[in-house]
Amino acid sequence: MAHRPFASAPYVVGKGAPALAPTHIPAEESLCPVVSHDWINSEYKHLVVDASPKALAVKPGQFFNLLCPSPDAAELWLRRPQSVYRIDRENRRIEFLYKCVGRGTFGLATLEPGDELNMVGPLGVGFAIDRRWKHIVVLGRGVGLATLAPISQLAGECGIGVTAILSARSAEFVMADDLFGKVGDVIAVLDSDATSAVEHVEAILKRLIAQRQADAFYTCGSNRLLQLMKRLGKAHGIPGQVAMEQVMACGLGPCYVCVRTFEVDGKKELRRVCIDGPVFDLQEAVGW
Amino acid sequence: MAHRPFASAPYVVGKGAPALAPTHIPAEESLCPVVSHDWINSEYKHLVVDASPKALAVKPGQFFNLLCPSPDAAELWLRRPQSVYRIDRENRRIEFLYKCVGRGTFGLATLEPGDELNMVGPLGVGFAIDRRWKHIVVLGRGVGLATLAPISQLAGECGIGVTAILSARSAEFVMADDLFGKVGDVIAVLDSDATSAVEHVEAILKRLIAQRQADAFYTCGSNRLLQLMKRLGKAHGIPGQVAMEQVMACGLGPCYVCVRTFEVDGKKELRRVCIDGPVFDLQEAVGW
Amino acid sequence: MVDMSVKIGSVTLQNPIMPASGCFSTDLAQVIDLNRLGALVAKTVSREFRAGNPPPRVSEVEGGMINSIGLPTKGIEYFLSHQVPDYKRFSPPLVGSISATTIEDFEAMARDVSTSAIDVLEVNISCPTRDPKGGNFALHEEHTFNVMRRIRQTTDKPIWCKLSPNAGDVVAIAKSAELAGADALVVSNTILGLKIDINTFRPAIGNKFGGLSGPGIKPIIVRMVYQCAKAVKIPIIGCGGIVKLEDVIEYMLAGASAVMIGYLIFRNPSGIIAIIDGLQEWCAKRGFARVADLTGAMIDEAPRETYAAAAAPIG
Amino acid sequence: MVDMSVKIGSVTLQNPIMPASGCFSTDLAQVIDLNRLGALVAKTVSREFRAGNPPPRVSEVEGGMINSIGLPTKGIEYFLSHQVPDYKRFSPPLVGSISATTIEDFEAMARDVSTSAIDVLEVNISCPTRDPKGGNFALHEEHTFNVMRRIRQTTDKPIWCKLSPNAGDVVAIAKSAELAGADALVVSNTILGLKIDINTFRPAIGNKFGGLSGPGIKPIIVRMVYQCAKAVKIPIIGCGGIVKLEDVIEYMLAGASAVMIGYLIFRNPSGIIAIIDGLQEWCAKRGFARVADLTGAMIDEAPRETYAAAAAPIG
Ligand SMILES: Cc1cc2nc3c(=O)[nH]c(=O)nc-3n(C[C@H](O)[C@H](O)[C@H](O)COP(=O)(O)OP(=O)(O)OC[C@H]3O[C@@H](n4cnc5c(N)ncnc54)[C@H](O)[C@@H]3O)c2cc1C
Ligand SMILES: Cc1cc2nc3c(=O)[nH]c(=O)nc-3n(C[C@H](O)[C@H](O)[C@H](O)COP(=O)(O)OP(=O)(O)OC[C@H]3O[C@@H](n4cnc5c(N)ncnc54)[C@H](O)[C@@H]3O)c2cc1C
Ligand SMILES: Cc1cc2nc3c(=O)[nH]c(=O)nc-3n(C[C@H](O)[C@H](O)[C@H](O)COP(=O)(O)O)c2cc1C
Ligand SMILES: Cc1cc2nc3c(=O)[nH]c(=O)nc-3n(C[C@H](O)[C@H](O)[C@H](O)COP(=O)(O)O)c2cc1C
Ligand code: FES
Ligand code: FES
Repeated sequence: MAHRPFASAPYVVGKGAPALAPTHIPAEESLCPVVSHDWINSEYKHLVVDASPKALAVKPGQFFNLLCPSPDAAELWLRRPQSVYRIDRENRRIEFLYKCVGRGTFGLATLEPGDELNMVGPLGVGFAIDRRWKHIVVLGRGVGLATLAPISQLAGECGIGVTAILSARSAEFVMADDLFGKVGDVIAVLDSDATSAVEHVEAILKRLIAQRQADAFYTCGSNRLLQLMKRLGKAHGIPGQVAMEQVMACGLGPCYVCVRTFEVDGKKELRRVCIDGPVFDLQEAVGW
Repeated sequence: MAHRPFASAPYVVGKGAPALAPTHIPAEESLCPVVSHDWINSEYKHLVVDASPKALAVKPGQFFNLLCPSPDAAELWLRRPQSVYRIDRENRRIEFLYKCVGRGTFGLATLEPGDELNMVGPLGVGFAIDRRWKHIVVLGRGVGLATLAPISQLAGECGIGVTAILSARSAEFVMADDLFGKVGDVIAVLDSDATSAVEHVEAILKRLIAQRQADAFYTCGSNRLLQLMKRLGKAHGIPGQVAMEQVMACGLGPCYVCVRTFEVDGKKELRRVCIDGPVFDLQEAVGW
Repeated sequence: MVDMSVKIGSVTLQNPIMPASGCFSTDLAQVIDLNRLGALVAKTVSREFRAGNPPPRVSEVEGGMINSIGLPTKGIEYFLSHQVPDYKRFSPPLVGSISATTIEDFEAMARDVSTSAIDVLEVNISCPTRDPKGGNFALHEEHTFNVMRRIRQTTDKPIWCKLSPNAGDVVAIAKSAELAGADALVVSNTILGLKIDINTFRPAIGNKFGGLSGPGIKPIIVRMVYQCAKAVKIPIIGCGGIVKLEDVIEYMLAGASAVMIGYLIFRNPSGIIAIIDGLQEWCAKRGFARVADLTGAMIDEAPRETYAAAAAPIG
Repeated sequence: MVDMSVKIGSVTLQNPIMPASGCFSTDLAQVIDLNRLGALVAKTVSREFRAGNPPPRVSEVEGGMINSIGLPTKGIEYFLSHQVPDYKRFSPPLVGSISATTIEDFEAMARDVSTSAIDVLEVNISCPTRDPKGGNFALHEEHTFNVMRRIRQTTDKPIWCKLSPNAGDVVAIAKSAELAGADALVVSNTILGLKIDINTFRPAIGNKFGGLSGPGIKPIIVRMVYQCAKAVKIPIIGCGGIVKLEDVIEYMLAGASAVMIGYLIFRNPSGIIAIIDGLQEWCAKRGFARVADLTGAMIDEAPRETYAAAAAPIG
C-alpha cells in the first residue's frame, strides 16, 4: 500500500524476525503476537504475548510502553505504559494485567489472539530485593496489584517469604492473589467489609512487624497506603520501595513529562517515573 | 466508551432502525450491513450491502458517498463517492463495484460481511432514458464500467435493446458483461489484442449507427472514448449522456469541490458533479 | 427542559449550532432538516461572478483537509434574487457572508446585501488564500478596523466579523473589530497550509496553498476563542474542527456563545443534528438549565505549584 | 550509492535526519543506535535550574499532542559538565539549544555554551508558552534581529535560529534572523493550543496552554518552510509532525535541507532510524544520487487556468 502513516521497521522486531538493533541496546520497539487476552473481572483484562528476546529480559517492576490500537475511528497519539504482570521465561511470554479506564486501554482491549502488539521496552528501574531478607510485605491496591505481582516471582527465586496485603473494593477485584499465594500469605482487605480501612491495614502491618515478618515494604496503587507504609517504615526502620505512576509521553527519559516529586533531606526534587523509576525509595516519595 | 470521535445518530439509519429524518428528505446517512464483499479480479471488489429504504430508491447513475474505514492507523478524513453498480430491489440490496487505487478504496476493501458501511445517498442525477428508443449504445472503460452497469437494468425495464462496448486492458478486466449480456450484446475491446484502439471502436460505433442500433449514447471512464462518442453523436445527431468523476468533499452540493467544465453555445461553465451530475449531456461535457 | 437558545447580540438562535460558510447550502436539505439549525449561513458572496480556483480543490491532510475553492460565486445579484429566496423556505435566521477586495466594495456589498431577508451579515475578511490587499484584511489591526468601521456605518444589520487564525496577534484583531462596532466575532477561518504530492512533486491542490480545516486545528482555535473571549465583550462564535458534541462543549467552556461547523458536514452530514440533540441531553444530565451557561465556564485558576502538582494523584 | 550527506552552512551531517530539541537525550540509546543520526540535538538549557511546569505536562489532542513542560533544566553548569560529555560518547555533531529571558543573558549563554564540544548553537527564541519578554522573541522581527545579532557577535559557532509558527508573518522573522547572521533556520517550534477537559471544566494540562506538535501541524509548517525557503538564502531545517519517510520528502521538496523529528520519537522510537534507511532506498529507487537534490525540488508553476483544470483527467 502506498501510504504508511507511521515509519515502521527495521528496528521493530516482529515475530521470528531477528533483532536488528545492535545487541548493546537493551530495549527495543518490538511487535509481539498476542497469545491470549481475557477479562478477569468486569474491569481488568489479562494479556499474554510472545516476547522478543530483549523484551523477555524484563525485570519485576519494569514496564513496557504500549502502542494501543484506537478504540474508535480517531487516532490514538501516545503510547500507554503498563508494567509487567508476570514473566513466563519458560514459554518466552510476558503477561500484563490492566484496567480499562480510557481510550488507550479500551483500544488495547480490542486486541485478539494472533494480533501483534507494538511494545517498547523493557523500560525503567525494577524492584530491588536483598537476598538476606527473610520475609517481605507487599501492600497494593487497584492497578498497583498488577505492578506488584511479579515481586512474587522475585521473592520466590530468592526464597524469601511474602505477605501480600491486597486491597480492593470487593472480592471481585482482588488480583494477583494466585501468584502471591504460591510463595506466601495473602490477606485480602476489602471496602465491602470495611477491612480495607487504614487503621485495619495498619494493625496488620504492625502485627507483621512485631512478628519480624517485615524486612522490607513494597507498595503501589494508593496514596493512602503509601503514606501508611512510609510512616511505619520510618518509625520501625524498615526499608521500602514504591512503584509510581505518572502520565507519560516518551517513556524513555528525554521529554520530562512523567515527573513526580521526591524529597531527600527536606529538599524537594523532581524525578522521571520512566527512567529514574518507576520503582523508588519509599521514604523519598512524596505522594502517589 | 467516554470518547466518541464523531457525532453519530440519530439521523444515521442502522439495520432495522426506522428512518428518523423527516420523510420528505430524499437521501440520508445510513449504516448498511455488508452482505458479501469479494474480489472479482486483481484490482476490483464487488460489495453488496443491505440497504435502507431511502438508499434503495437509488437510480442508475446515482452514487453514494461512502465513509471508508482507514486502511492503516491514520484517520481517513473524506468520504469516497461510488456509483451504484446494481440495485437488487427484491432482496433490498445495493451493489458496488470498485477499483482499489488508494487509501479510501483500500480501506473500503477491509470491510467484511456483517460489518456496517456508513453511506450517504442516494445522491446526484442519474441516467435518463427515453422509452421511445429502441436500441442504445453503452461505451465504457475501467471504473466507468461499474457506473454504466445499471443502465442494463434501466434498459431491461423499458424493453430497450443495448449494445455494450466494454473496453479493458485485458479479458480479466472486462466487467459488467454478465449484466449487459442479459439485456443485449456485449462487445469486449481489449488493449491486449489492440481491439480497444479508438479507430476500431469508432468502426463498431459507425456500424451500429448504420444499423440504426444507436438511438442514444452513454459513456463513462475514458476521456478518449468521451471525445469519440461526442464527435460521432454530434455528426449523427445522436443524443447522449456521460457520467463524470471528480474529487469530492461534501458530495451534496455546498462545497464546490467537484466542479467540471461544460460548454454550452461556446460558453464555458463549471458544474458540480455531485449535484448537477454525475450524469451530464454528452455534448456539453468538455473533458473526462 | 433545557433552554437551548443563545443570544448573539440582538439575534436569538434556537440553539448554538450553525453550519460554517462555504460548507452549507440548501442542498443539505437532501439529508437533514434545516429547520433544526441555529442559523443558516450562506456561502460567501462577492459582487461579480467568480469561477473559483482550479481543481483539485481539496486534499486530505493529517489533521483533516486543505481547500482552495477560491470563493466561486454567481455574484450578488443572483444571490439576492435566487439564493436568498431559496434560504427563506426555511425558518432559522439567515446569515449572509460577504467578501470584497477593497473597503469601498465591502461597504457597497454590506449596503446591498442588507435586505430584509438577511438577518445577519458575516464579514469574511479572512479567506486564507488571499493577501491583505485581496480581501484578507484580518491579518492587520488597521485594515480590520477600517473595513468593519465602514460596514458599521453602512448597515443596521448585526455584523459578525470572521477572523483569521493566520494573524500573529488574533486578540489585537479581535479588539479592532470590536472597537469598529462588530456585534460578534467568528473565530475563525482556516489556517494556511501546503501539501506536496511526493510522487508528482507538485502541490496537491490546484492553487498550491490551501486552508486547513477539520479536527487538527481545534486545539489552536479553541485557544484563540479563549484568548479573544477574555479580551472582548462581544460574543464569540467558535469555528474549527468540531466533529462531536464534546467539541462544542469545549468551545463553549472556552468562551464561545455559539459555534459553526464546516468539515463535519462533509464527514457526517447527519452529525450536526446529532450534536444539537446530544447537547440538549448533555445539559440535562449535567444539570444546566440553559445551554448559554456553558459559555466561558472553564475553571480558570492559576496553575498549581509544580512540586505540589507532581505529588498529587493522577487524573 | 546515494549520497545521504547534507550541508547546513559549514556543518556537514551524514544524513538530514535529526531529533528535535526536548524530545531527545542520550537516554534514547536504550532503543536506537544514536550514531546513525544526522546530529544530536540537546534539550534547551538555560542558565539557572528550572523545575518546569506542573503536571500533567501533556495531553493528547486531535492532531497529536499539546505539551507544556516549561523548559526544565539543571542549568548551564550541569549541562556542560555532565550532559555534554555524555553526548560526546556518540559520533554525530552536537547541537546545543539555549534559552534565556533577556538579550544579555542570551549573549552570555551563547558565549558560555560555545565550548569545543558543541558543534552548533540552536537558539530557542520560540518556546510557545513564553511571552516575548519571557524568551519568545520569535514573535517580533526586531526582537529576533536584536537577539540573533548579539549572539552572532558573540560566537563563531554556527547558529541556528528556531522560529515560532505563532508569528503572524514568519517570513519577516526569517529574514530578520538571516540579516542578523543566523546560519540556518529551524522551522519550527510548536503552535500554541488549549484543550479543556469537559468533565472537570479545567484545562487538560497543568499550565493551561500547551504547544501543539505531531502530524496535525505538518501542513502548516510545510507551508512555512516553503515560504521561508523562497525568502532567505540560508538553509532551512523543517520540523513539525514528521512521522514517516514521505513527510521528510515533502519537507525537503518544500525547501528544507534537513529535518528534525520530535513527536515520532514518542510514538515509534525506532521510526527515526527506519526513516533514514527508507530515505536512502527511496532516493536510490527514484534515481536521486544525492539526497540534497530533493531540497526545493517541488515543481513550482503558476496554477492552471480553472476551466482547463476542471476539464482535465483526475490525478
Ligand atoms: C510505569 C507505569 C506502570 C503502569 N502499570 C499498569 C498496570 O500494570 N496495569 C494498569 O492497569 N495500569 C497501569 N498503569 C496505568 C496505565 O498506564 C493507565 O491506566 C493508562 O495509561 C490509561 O490510559 P487510557 O488511555 O486508558 O486512559 P486515559 O483516558 O488516558 O486516562 C484515564 C485515567 O488514567 C489516568 N492516566 C492516564 N495516563 C496515565 C499513566 N500513564 N499512568 C497512570 N495513570 C494515567 C488519567 O489521568 C485518567 O485519570 C501504569 C502506569 C505507569 C506509569
Ligand atoms: C460520482 C462518482 C462515482 C464513482 N463511481 C465509482 C465506481 O463505481 N467504481 C469505482 O471504482 N470508482 C468510482 N469512482 C471513483 C472513486 O471515487 C475513486 O476511485 C476513489 O474516490 C479513490 O479514492 P482512494 O482513496 O482509493 O484513492 P486516492 O488515493 O484518493 O486517489 C487515487 C486516485 O484516484 C483519484 N481520485 C480521488 N478521488 C476521486 C474521486 N472522487 N473521483 C475520481 N477519482 C478520484 C485521485 O486523483 C488519484 O488519481 C467514482 C467517482 C465519482 C465522483
Ligand atoms: C470547502 C470549504 C469552503 C469554505 N468556504 C468558505 C467561505 O466561502 N467563506 C468563509 O467565510 N469560510 C469558508 N470556509 C471556512 C469555514 O467556514 C470554516 O471557517 C473552516 O472550515 C473551519 O471550520 P471546520 O474545521 O469546522 O471546517 C470554507 C471551508 C471549507 C472546508
Ligand atoms: C515534550 C516536548 C518538549 C519540547 N521541548 C523543547 C525544547 O526544550 N526546546 C525546543 O526548542 N523545542 C522543544 N520542543 C519542540 C520540538 O523540538 C519540536 O519543535 C516540535 O515538537 C515540533 O516537532 P514534532 O511535531 O516532530 O514534535 C518540545 C516538544 C515537545 C513535544
Ligand atoms: S515519559 Fe518522557 S521522560 Fe518520562
Ligand atoms: S462535492 Fe461538494 S459540491 Fe460537490
